Amino acid sequence: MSNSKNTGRIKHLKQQFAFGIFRLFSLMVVAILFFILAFIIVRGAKVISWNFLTGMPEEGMTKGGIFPAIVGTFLLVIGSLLFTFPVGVLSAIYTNEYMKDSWYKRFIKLMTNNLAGIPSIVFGLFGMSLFVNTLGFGDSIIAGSLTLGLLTLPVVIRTTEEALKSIDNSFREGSYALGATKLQTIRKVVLPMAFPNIITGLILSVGRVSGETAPILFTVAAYFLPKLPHSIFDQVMALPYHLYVISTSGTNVEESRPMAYGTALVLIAIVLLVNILANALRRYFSKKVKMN
Amino acid sequence: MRNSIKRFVEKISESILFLSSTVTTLSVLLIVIFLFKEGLGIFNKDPIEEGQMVVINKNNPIRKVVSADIKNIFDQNITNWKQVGGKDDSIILFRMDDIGNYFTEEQLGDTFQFVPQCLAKLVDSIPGIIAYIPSKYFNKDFPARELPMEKITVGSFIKGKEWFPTAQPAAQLGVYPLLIGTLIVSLGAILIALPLGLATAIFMAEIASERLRKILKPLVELLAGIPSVVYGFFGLVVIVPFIQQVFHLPVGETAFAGSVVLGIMALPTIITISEDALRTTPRAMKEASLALGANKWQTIHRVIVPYASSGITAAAILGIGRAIGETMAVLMVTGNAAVIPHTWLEPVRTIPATIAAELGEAPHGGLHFKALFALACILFIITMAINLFVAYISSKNKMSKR
Amino acid sequence: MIHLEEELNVLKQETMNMWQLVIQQLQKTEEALINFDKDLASEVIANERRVNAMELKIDNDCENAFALLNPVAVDLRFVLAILKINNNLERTGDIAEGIAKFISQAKNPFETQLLEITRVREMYMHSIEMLKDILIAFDTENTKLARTLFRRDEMIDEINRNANSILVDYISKYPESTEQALNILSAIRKLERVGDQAKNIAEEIIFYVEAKVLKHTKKGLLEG
Amino acid sequence: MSLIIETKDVNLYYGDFHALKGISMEMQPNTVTAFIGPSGCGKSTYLRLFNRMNDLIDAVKITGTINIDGKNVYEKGVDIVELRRKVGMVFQKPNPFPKTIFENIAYGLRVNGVGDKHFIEDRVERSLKQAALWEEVKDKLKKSAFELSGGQQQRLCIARALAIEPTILLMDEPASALDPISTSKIEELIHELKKNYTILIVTHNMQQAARVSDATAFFYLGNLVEFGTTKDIFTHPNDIKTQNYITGRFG
Repeated sequence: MSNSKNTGRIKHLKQQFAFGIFRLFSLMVVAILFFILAFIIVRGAKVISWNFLTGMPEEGMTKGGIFPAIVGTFLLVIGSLLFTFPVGVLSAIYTNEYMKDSWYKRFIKLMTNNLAGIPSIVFGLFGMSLFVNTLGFGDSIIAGSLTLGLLTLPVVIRTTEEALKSIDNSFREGSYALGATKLQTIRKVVLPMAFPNIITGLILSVGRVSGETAPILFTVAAYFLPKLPHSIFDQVMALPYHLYVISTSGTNVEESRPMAYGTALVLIAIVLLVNILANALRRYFSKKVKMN
Repeated sequence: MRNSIKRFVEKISESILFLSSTVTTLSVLLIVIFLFKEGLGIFNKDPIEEGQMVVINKNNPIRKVVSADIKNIFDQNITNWKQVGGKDDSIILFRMDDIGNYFTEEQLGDTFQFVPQCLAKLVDSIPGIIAYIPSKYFNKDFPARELPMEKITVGSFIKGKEWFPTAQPAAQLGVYPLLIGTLIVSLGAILIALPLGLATAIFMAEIASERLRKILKPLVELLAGIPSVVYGFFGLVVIVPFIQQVFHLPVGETAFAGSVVLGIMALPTIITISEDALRTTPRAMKEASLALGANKWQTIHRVIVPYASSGITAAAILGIGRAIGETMAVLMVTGNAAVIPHTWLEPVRTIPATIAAELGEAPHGGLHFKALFALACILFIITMAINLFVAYISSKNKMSKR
Repeated sequence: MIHLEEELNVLKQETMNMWQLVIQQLQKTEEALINFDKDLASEVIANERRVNAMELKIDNDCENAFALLNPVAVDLRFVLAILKINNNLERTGDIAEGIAKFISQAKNPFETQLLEITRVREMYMHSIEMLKDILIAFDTENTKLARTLFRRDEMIDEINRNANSILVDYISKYPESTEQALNILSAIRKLERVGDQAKNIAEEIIFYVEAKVLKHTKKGLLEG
Repeated sequence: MSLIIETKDVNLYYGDFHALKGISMEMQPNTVTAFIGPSGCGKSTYLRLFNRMNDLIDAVKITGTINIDGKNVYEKGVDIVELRRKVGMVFQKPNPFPKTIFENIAYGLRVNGVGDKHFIEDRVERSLKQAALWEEVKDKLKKSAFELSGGQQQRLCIARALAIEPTILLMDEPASALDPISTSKIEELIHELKKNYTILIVTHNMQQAARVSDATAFFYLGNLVEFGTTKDIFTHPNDIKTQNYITGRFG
């Protein structure tokens, strides 16, 4: 009797111990996140000003603003999404709605997964040889956008596929049974239902595109270019590359530190914003569904 | 009529959709073609810049010298032909810059029109000479012998202990230190991230209340969303100085710093995938364990974790994959020394960081440029293998759980 | 009206039709007995085939109701009751046929005095009234009315009990009318059984409406 | 208006699996025919032949003929979209679209090219009345269909199917996801609809088959074991397998 009581206590102690460790580690993860955020926000907040956001870099990037980089990143995001979003969504529709389960479908899926797994620097190399050199775009917004677009293509495809898959087949059958064609079914039933999740995926890929550095290193990013681009064949500055440059190889690394903090803060702000927006959207739509 | 229009529209849209679906496959294909076309260009070539060559005296019996020895010869680490299997004769180095030491300007001519003759004379007269000259001077009558150099092979590329692509005259293209650097940083990252990530995943999936989980989940997503360059920057301004101080190092930019930063970056991947895997454990299985008198912890480590083990493995492997491919953060914190590290606290250089750092300076189409593409090929193969492996694990897993 | 109700209504209507027919049969035997109308008696015998056909039809419909309608609770008791009532009615029909048979075989008209003293007509009246009342009770699900049946049955029993000694007297007075007397006695016996059938039907009605089983109990018969 | 339906020697294969084995039967206009049998016996598969819903599944091979009013629906050149307009279908789980009640019913009309607003309004009202739902929803046609109860949703789906005026109505276990009250409402509806439509219904509930159908077909392992009037099947089946199944002595 006392023996079993003892085992019970040991059992309980073991659990307490294990759970304690799990709690501690989880807390650490959260602490790391908060530390990074707090560190950059606190240091960066001192730098952020209207002038910083809208001004040109000055004095070897130790003073002034990061306006061209913000504009550049914005253009790259728009450019890449213009390519990725239609191609990705259409591709996901085709594989999910049209293709029967075959080796070819599995092959395409495998290719999409592989594309997702390729390191971003490889995309950079590829973008440089295809868009910059072979197609002759030079270092330009279009080359950078297409490279970034390729990088996010699997993300968009996957989230769209997930969104489409989450729609119960009975809705499609219901539509077909009423004499709707495939296209009508997709347009009027499937896509409207998948829309919230597709948009959420799109927003998250905005976050990804705006933070990527490696793919734009050799395709678009300019080291120092205190003017705004005139065409899609111009080079631009971009926030992540700018941060890299001024924190490692600027004319004066120490003096441009505050600028780096500011840039990092802007980058983080974009990510935060994107996440909040995506979560809010998700919650809004799921609530709407529940209400229904 | 209406129906035939309907059908026509239907067909057209299907073709458009089909074309879109081929874009990923096409991209992968193009990536492979472009990478490997350039990357494979370095193999079976002399490790020497095009238009240049290394010549020796006609009578020098030496047959073949590996490129590492060439570098050592020109660095004057090897000074006697004996050391590379030749006669006992000291080595006389000659670079084009040295030509002034042997000939006067008059001898060379106003427009250097006499250079070829001078060179011929020089090479012919010094038996122990080794000369690095533009190959345009080397013709039928040139009284010297080209030093046959070992061509770059896949083996020498992988096993080569030195990465010095700009070395003159023979580029040192050994990936080994980079490979080791990549692996050591990634392995370290996963050693840091796996326990933390797995613990967090278990905590989120099994221990935390639903409310707490709803707070943690977006936080983890946020961690995943932070750009790598920000992590790199954070590593540079916080972790690197910290490591330098704690371990009393001359520089803080070390493999360890890279591991820490990459570990943090790999956390969201590991947490999300393992948590998903843990959550797939059927409720009935958990309840069965609890009903038999197991407590929560016993249920977790005897039922849930084993059930999710393949998912957790996939998480770990994908985490490694991410770490191996990560560029910017590593580039910023590891110090980028292309030497084989002996401890964690030394600077290293990884493959992606090498590409990022050197591509800007490598002349287009040159040996160095191509070598960087070859690095990208290696990276591509590694990540492809990891992806296929993970796909294999999860497909096997799906089968067995059906 | 739901489908099940429709089907059960049909069943009820069929049963009531049969019921009417059985009452008519009985009435016709009375008339034939009094007026010594052999044609009418043969008509009753011929009509018995119709009664039997109706019984089979109702039986079959009940089977279908069980198989296809899945009746439960009151509906189930209803179909069960119909099944038994159907049986009781068929027996009543048989009784009418039996009476008609000996009328058609009789050689002479029945003596008025004999009919008078044995109170056969009174018995007819009671049993037919019982069948009619119980039909109303069935149609309107009136269990109160159904319960009044039991008192009437006692009156029939009383006539039946007295009939023996009356007929013994009669036979000793008029030995030549022995056959007639015995025929009357068997008619009385048969009519007494009509009372029993009616009583059984009343029990079934109470069972289906109130879900109370009255069979084999003396208690509660007169309740309500 | 209704048509005779007949199938002759229909075989269906899912890859190597022989799911329907030489099914031949005939269904009369304005009747309800029920398909019963244990799970996986092929009854749903058979039902889905009539509006070619099986076409949506990969690796299906079909032989034999399925005639609706003398025309084989599996012939080349048959307009599947047109066929599906003529052969309505109601599914196991109520599957209204995430649209308003009105739009759910208008959907079938719109995809079939009807644009006339008044026509659509009339048809919506008529279908809802036919499906015995009008009284319950007439004040909330602009509300989401998801606000309805399960039983109401299923009747909405029936109304949706009726709106495009099919002649045949396929019902695949239409009440299996519903509570008993809703189930009996659906069953009553079937009795009503029989007057205007030919109905084929798959059900795993034998009592339901008994209650609603005029003819019953018993399927087992892809075979049509017995087909006859519901009365006969449920009172004196000819095949011992049928008897064992309907009496619950199966296996």
